[in-house]
Amino acid sequence: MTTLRKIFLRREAGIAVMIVLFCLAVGAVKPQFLTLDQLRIILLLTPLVMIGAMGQMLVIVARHVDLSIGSMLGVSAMVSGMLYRYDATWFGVDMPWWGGIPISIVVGALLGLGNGLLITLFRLPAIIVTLGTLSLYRGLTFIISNAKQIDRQWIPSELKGLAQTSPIMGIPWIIFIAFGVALATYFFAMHTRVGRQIFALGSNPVAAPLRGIKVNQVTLLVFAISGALSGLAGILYASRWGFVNPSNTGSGFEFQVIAAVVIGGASINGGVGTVLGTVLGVLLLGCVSAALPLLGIPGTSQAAIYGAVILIALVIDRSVRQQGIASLKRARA
Amino acid sequence: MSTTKTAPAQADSSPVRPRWQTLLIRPETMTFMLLVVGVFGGSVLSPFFLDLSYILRSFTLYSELAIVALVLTMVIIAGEIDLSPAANMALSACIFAWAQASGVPIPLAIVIGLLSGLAMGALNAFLVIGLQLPSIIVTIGTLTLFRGLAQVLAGDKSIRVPEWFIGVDKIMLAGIPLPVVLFIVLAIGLGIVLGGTIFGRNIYQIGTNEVAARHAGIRSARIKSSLFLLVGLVASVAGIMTASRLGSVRYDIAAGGELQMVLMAMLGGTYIFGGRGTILGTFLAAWLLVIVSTGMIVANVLPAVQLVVLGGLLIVAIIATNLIYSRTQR
Amino acid sequence: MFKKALVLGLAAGLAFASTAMAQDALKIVYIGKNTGNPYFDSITGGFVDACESLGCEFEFVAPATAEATSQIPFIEAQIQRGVNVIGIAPNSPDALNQVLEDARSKGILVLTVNGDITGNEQYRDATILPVNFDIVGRDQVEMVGSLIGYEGEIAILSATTEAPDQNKWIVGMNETLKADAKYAKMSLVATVYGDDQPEKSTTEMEALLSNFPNLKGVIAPTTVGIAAAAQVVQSRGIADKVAVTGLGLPSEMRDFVKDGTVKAFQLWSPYNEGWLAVHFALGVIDGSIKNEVGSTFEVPNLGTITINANNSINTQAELTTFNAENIDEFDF
Amino acid sequence: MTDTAVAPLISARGIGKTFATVDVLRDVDLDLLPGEIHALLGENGAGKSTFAKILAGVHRPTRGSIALNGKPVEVTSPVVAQKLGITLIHQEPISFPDLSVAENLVIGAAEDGWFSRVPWAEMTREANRLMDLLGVRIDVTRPMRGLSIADQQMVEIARALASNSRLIIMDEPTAPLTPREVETLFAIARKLRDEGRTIVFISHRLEEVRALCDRVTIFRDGNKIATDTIGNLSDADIIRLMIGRPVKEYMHKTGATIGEVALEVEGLTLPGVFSDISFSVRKGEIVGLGGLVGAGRTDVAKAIFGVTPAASGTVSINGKRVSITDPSQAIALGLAFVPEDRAVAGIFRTLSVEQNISVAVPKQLAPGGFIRRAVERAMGEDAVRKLSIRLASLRQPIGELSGGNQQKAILARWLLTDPGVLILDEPTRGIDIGVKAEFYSIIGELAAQGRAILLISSELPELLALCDRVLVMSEGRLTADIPRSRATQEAVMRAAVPRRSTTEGAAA
Repeated sequence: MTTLRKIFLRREAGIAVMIVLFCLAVGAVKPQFLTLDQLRIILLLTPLVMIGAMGQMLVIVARHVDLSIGSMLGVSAMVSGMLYRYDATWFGVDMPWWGGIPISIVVGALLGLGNGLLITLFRLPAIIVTLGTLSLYRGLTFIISNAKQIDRQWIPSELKGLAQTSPIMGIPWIIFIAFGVALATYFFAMHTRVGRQIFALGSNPVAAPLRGIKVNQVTLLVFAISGALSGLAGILYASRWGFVNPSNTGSGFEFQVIAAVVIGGASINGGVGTVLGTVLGVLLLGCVSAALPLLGIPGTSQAAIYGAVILIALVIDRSVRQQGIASLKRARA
Repeated sequence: MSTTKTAPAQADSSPVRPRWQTLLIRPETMTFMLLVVGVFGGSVLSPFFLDLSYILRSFTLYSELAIVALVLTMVIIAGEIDLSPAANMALSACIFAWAQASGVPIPLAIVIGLLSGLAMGALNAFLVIGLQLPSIIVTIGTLTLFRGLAQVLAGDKSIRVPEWFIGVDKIMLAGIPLPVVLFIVLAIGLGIVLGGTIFGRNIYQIGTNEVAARHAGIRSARIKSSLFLLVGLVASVAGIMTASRLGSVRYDIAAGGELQMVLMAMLGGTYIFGGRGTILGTFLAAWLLVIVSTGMIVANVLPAVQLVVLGGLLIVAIIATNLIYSRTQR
Repeated sequence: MFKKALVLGLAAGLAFASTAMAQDALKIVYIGKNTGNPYFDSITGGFVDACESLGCEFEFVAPATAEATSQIPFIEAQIQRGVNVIGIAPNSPDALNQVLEDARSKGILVLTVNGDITGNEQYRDATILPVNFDIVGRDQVEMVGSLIGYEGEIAILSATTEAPDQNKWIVGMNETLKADAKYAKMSLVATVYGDDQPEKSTTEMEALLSNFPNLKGVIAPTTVGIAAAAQVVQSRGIADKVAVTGLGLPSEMRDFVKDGTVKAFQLWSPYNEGWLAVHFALGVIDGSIKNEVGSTFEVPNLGTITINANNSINTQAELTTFNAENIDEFDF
Repeated sequence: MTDTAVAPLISARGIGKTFATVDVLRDVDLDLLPGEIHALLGENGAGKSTFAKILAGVHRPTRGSIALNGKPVEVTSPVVAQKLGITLIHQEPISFPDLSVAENLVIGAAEDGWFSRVPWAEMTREANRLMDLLGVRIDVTRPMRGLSIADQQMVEIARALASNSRLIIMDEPTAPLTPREVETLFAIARKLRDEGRTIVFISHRLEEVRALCDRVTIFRDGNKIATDTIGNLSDADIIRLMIGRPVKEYMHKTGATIGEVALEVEGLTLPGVFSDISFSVRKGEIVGLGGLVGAGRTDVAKAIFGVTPAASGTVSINGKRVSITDPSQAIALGLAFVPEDRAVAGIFRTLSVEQNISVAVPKQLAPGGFIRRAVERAMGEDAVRKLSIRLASLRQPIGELSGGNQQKAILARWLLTDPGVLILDEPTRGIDIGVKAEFYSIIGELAAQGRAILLISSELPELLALCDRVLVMSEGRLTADIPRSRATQEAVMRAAVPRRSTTEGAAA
């Protein structure tokens, strides 16, 4: 009866096994890969991608895709960076160090809302709209910054501290934030009405309006969330790397994130995706990224690996679906 | 059960639009008008802009992308999309350059480059048609893969090509650079194929209604596969032309070219959901894009503004195209 | 703004029509690697000030991204605009050859500024580099040696594997380490490449620390690399164990120097590159400077400058060292 | 149950529906009482489903009004219907395959806010309770995907219960159910009735209707013919009322000589869809293929034509065994197929009429590889003249034509291929009466020209008037092969209705 369920369970278990095997294999060559210190390094590689992946997972579950996340990350980081740079005041008070966090989230949400509006108002395919805004928002980053980088000295040290100081066990705040976002996404996706409606919408877009799901509003929300999380990733980029550059900040982010999400088992046909799978997908990519330099493999192979991984995940996704259809046919026959 | 699935149809007496009106309300007309505005705007922005030889020279910089965009137009009309050809250009150029650098004679290296482009097209075709995966996400994957493989192959270095092989863009035919001539010739050729042959006609029919096309005996899988193969092949030609123009090859040539190619097709009025579009439209749109880009560059407009204009144009183009089609045809 | 552009354009057009009148209408353009690169702000400053004092028109343009070919349409456009001098920080040592040749055939003076097209020098008139790149490797080894007491394992965190300048310096470092007995107790254990990306540079730095637990010093001869390395050291709190140095921007390194993560690092004055480039270009055009190896000329604030082999010109003899005492004097 | 003193739950007055130019429902008045099970009966296309869909908000009525408990209501969408307490259970249920069964019961139904918690435990408990009530064992935490149609339907019924609907419309719910499941369903239906709910039950199975329902309403040709208590009507009465219209004297083909076997099918099987189908069609012969919707007729046609090839079995054309895996091969062998769903599988909506006509004959159209516009125009003009297609211009998008003229264009497309075997799947669906008659004479002429014709139709009079033989399919199997002389509506109906529920007394 529950073969499909088992397959999906296997999917997550499968990634976990892959992670373990990968780590053991690398550890056999380089024993230092299996240390707690290395775990810290891997974790520190993942927070931005993990936050972005949570938004992208919801978008993919809703049967869309958002290519503009890297540029939204750039704009929202830059807006906060400019406010830090020019000592903005909030209602007469100097902007506090944490001020960039809500600002970036709001900026990201607005940009995401822009995507959502174009998609729902004009019934355009998300991929083309976000390909356009990928370029458009990147241009905005240059314009608001006048093509100037926000240097380290302008980023408040408390903010940078999020990536360095730790509340517990030497694990920096930023990692807790990322896992917090994952946890929140889990609760949102699994335990709120609208969260479930996103899955319903992606699972059967034709049936969704018949069941009273407000398709446009849900779609807008999904893209706004994707934007808001990109915004959060943006301010954390400033925290992690200590600068915001109009050209580099966030560029190529979308490919890492999409790779992580599809490895994590989210189906491009909508309706399927789990937070746990996505987290594991992010961690697997993190392990690969951390292992490459340790093994002395040139970093130039990273993009090829991501590309291959996306395609393999697509093919696996399809064969899982084929099995599902086959079992459905058997049930009918 | 009953007639519920039958879509409402118009009364028989629905008036036919006058010919001039159908001609005027076409996306290509919009593109052409934008082109005129672009030329005018460019010459106002900078006195150095309005110079035919400069525009032709600038066009050579975009000609490789424009050539691929012509074939991409056919793919989009057939209801699919391919985002990977820019990465394909880079990989096949790298394979070509790497082959000749490791001692393979140039003609053979060219063949190797073309075959690799064909193989990349075949991979896309296999995934999209063989495995029935959505082309949009497949080609995001292959785009990353091809670009990544190019990076593995070439690393961060440039691979030089021999001196005599350099300069395809310097060869002039009647004062027009060879890449531009190729673009024009290919546009005419593909325009005839698309507009005048059964193959072209079938592409529209598949893009309009693939189920009906299959029922009418059109081998849609075969036609779509051949289009992906053609894109792959033409992308490798474009990649090798780029190598000749630059004199060297790097993994990042034509980076971001997929946006420009899609933009050319969309600006030319190709309908993103398939079934509509013309080679003429893409032809005009390629010129429009060159005019707009070089107009801005020669006027020293911030590159940022150029990014905004390109992204904005893409969105405006699809909105306008959708509106035009929904207005004039059902 | 539209109007202004129009007027400017017209003015430029008129000026173009009367090039014979020359000097006060000379147009200089500097093409950076990409926009948003803080390094070029400083170079541009030198260009702007020099043009103001000497009376020429200056503009800075750059593509949005630093791919090998992204500068080509910009060079084409400048040829079309009829500028007199193109200064460029090339994104590729060879992809620009064809278009630079076009520019020179139109009588435009082509200078590479802050980076050269190594191996293709015939496609530019001269190169303006901050220092003699032959000494960079030597100075950097001395710098890290002084920080670690001339004893222990060191590593290099560079930009990309093919970055020509960095590779030249790395060759210099290796030669210095081998040749000079002073450094006999220092061993270079690894050279890794962070591709000038913060993420990659960070993972490479972390891998260095994992692979070589006894590492004493790291040289990062690239601004992105040194900042990433410093950040890793800072967050691990191991500044007393691993010394990070290299080439960095004061604006990016200020915090690390002040909190002791980085004791000292080096660079040069990018500003002077722009300043020198304008003086040299105008001199060559009006004939007061002969663009020949061995000839010399005077530049205000910089003194006597010599044209070295390969038509290479340097703004300063030695690298500038930045440390806690002097870092606040520099604002770039 | 028919106590007139009871105020009706639903009062429909003057309900009419027009699709395009075709009236599919005319001026229907009907009261549904609380606490009754009300059967809607009629042939395919009689209007009963359309009426049900209007009640459920799937369609908006063109004319007429609906009152709920005496108050006029606008049922503008299925969501509104649900809120009003009306649930339609489709035969093939609409669901969210990736969500759990329990979620499918309630998704979209809750009124509270977007961000309110989903009460999983409570939801599961409630879902289990409903499943227990229905007597089905479905793990409510498993995803919908992979459930059998029968189970999915049970979930749908549970959903109606979950939303506490007062009117539950079941559109042929029993077709995919086993006898035990049917019994369970009936028990549930009776229970719901006794709770005071109203059940509308659409079915072809008279014995089921008799076993379950209190009143019946019979539809024919878009009109309500009669409403009465079931006890007042014999089976024979009901069948007479359903088909009561005198068979029109359609023009039958003249002078066709029936020749050799043109199409022969042996043991054609596609697991889960149809099995062991064998029949033949001779030159000049019109063979009807009747049966209920979903019996597998269209699937057999698609298998013969190579759209979805069968898993086993053979097809022979003119005595030669052939293997057809793609429609292009079928066309080359002289087959033609006018598909059932014109919009999906027939027309290229936005392309010109000309192009739609010439699409199947590329070699005639472009002998040298290039399309000859003049040839194409001639083809179009010829078709317009021969089939009297009404249009403004051959260059106009075919989507602008009426359904009948679109269908003529499709027929014209196939006539250009000069097919030896013509498969017509519901060729007159959604077409005006007048145009229908034209089609009938065309079909007769085609047979007279010596073509073999396989005519799939749900309209009994059409089959009876046109065909030399009528094959009948039921649940994926061929159940009858009735020669013209013995073909009656009753005979066809009896073979079409699934065997286990045919009643001996059904014949009139």
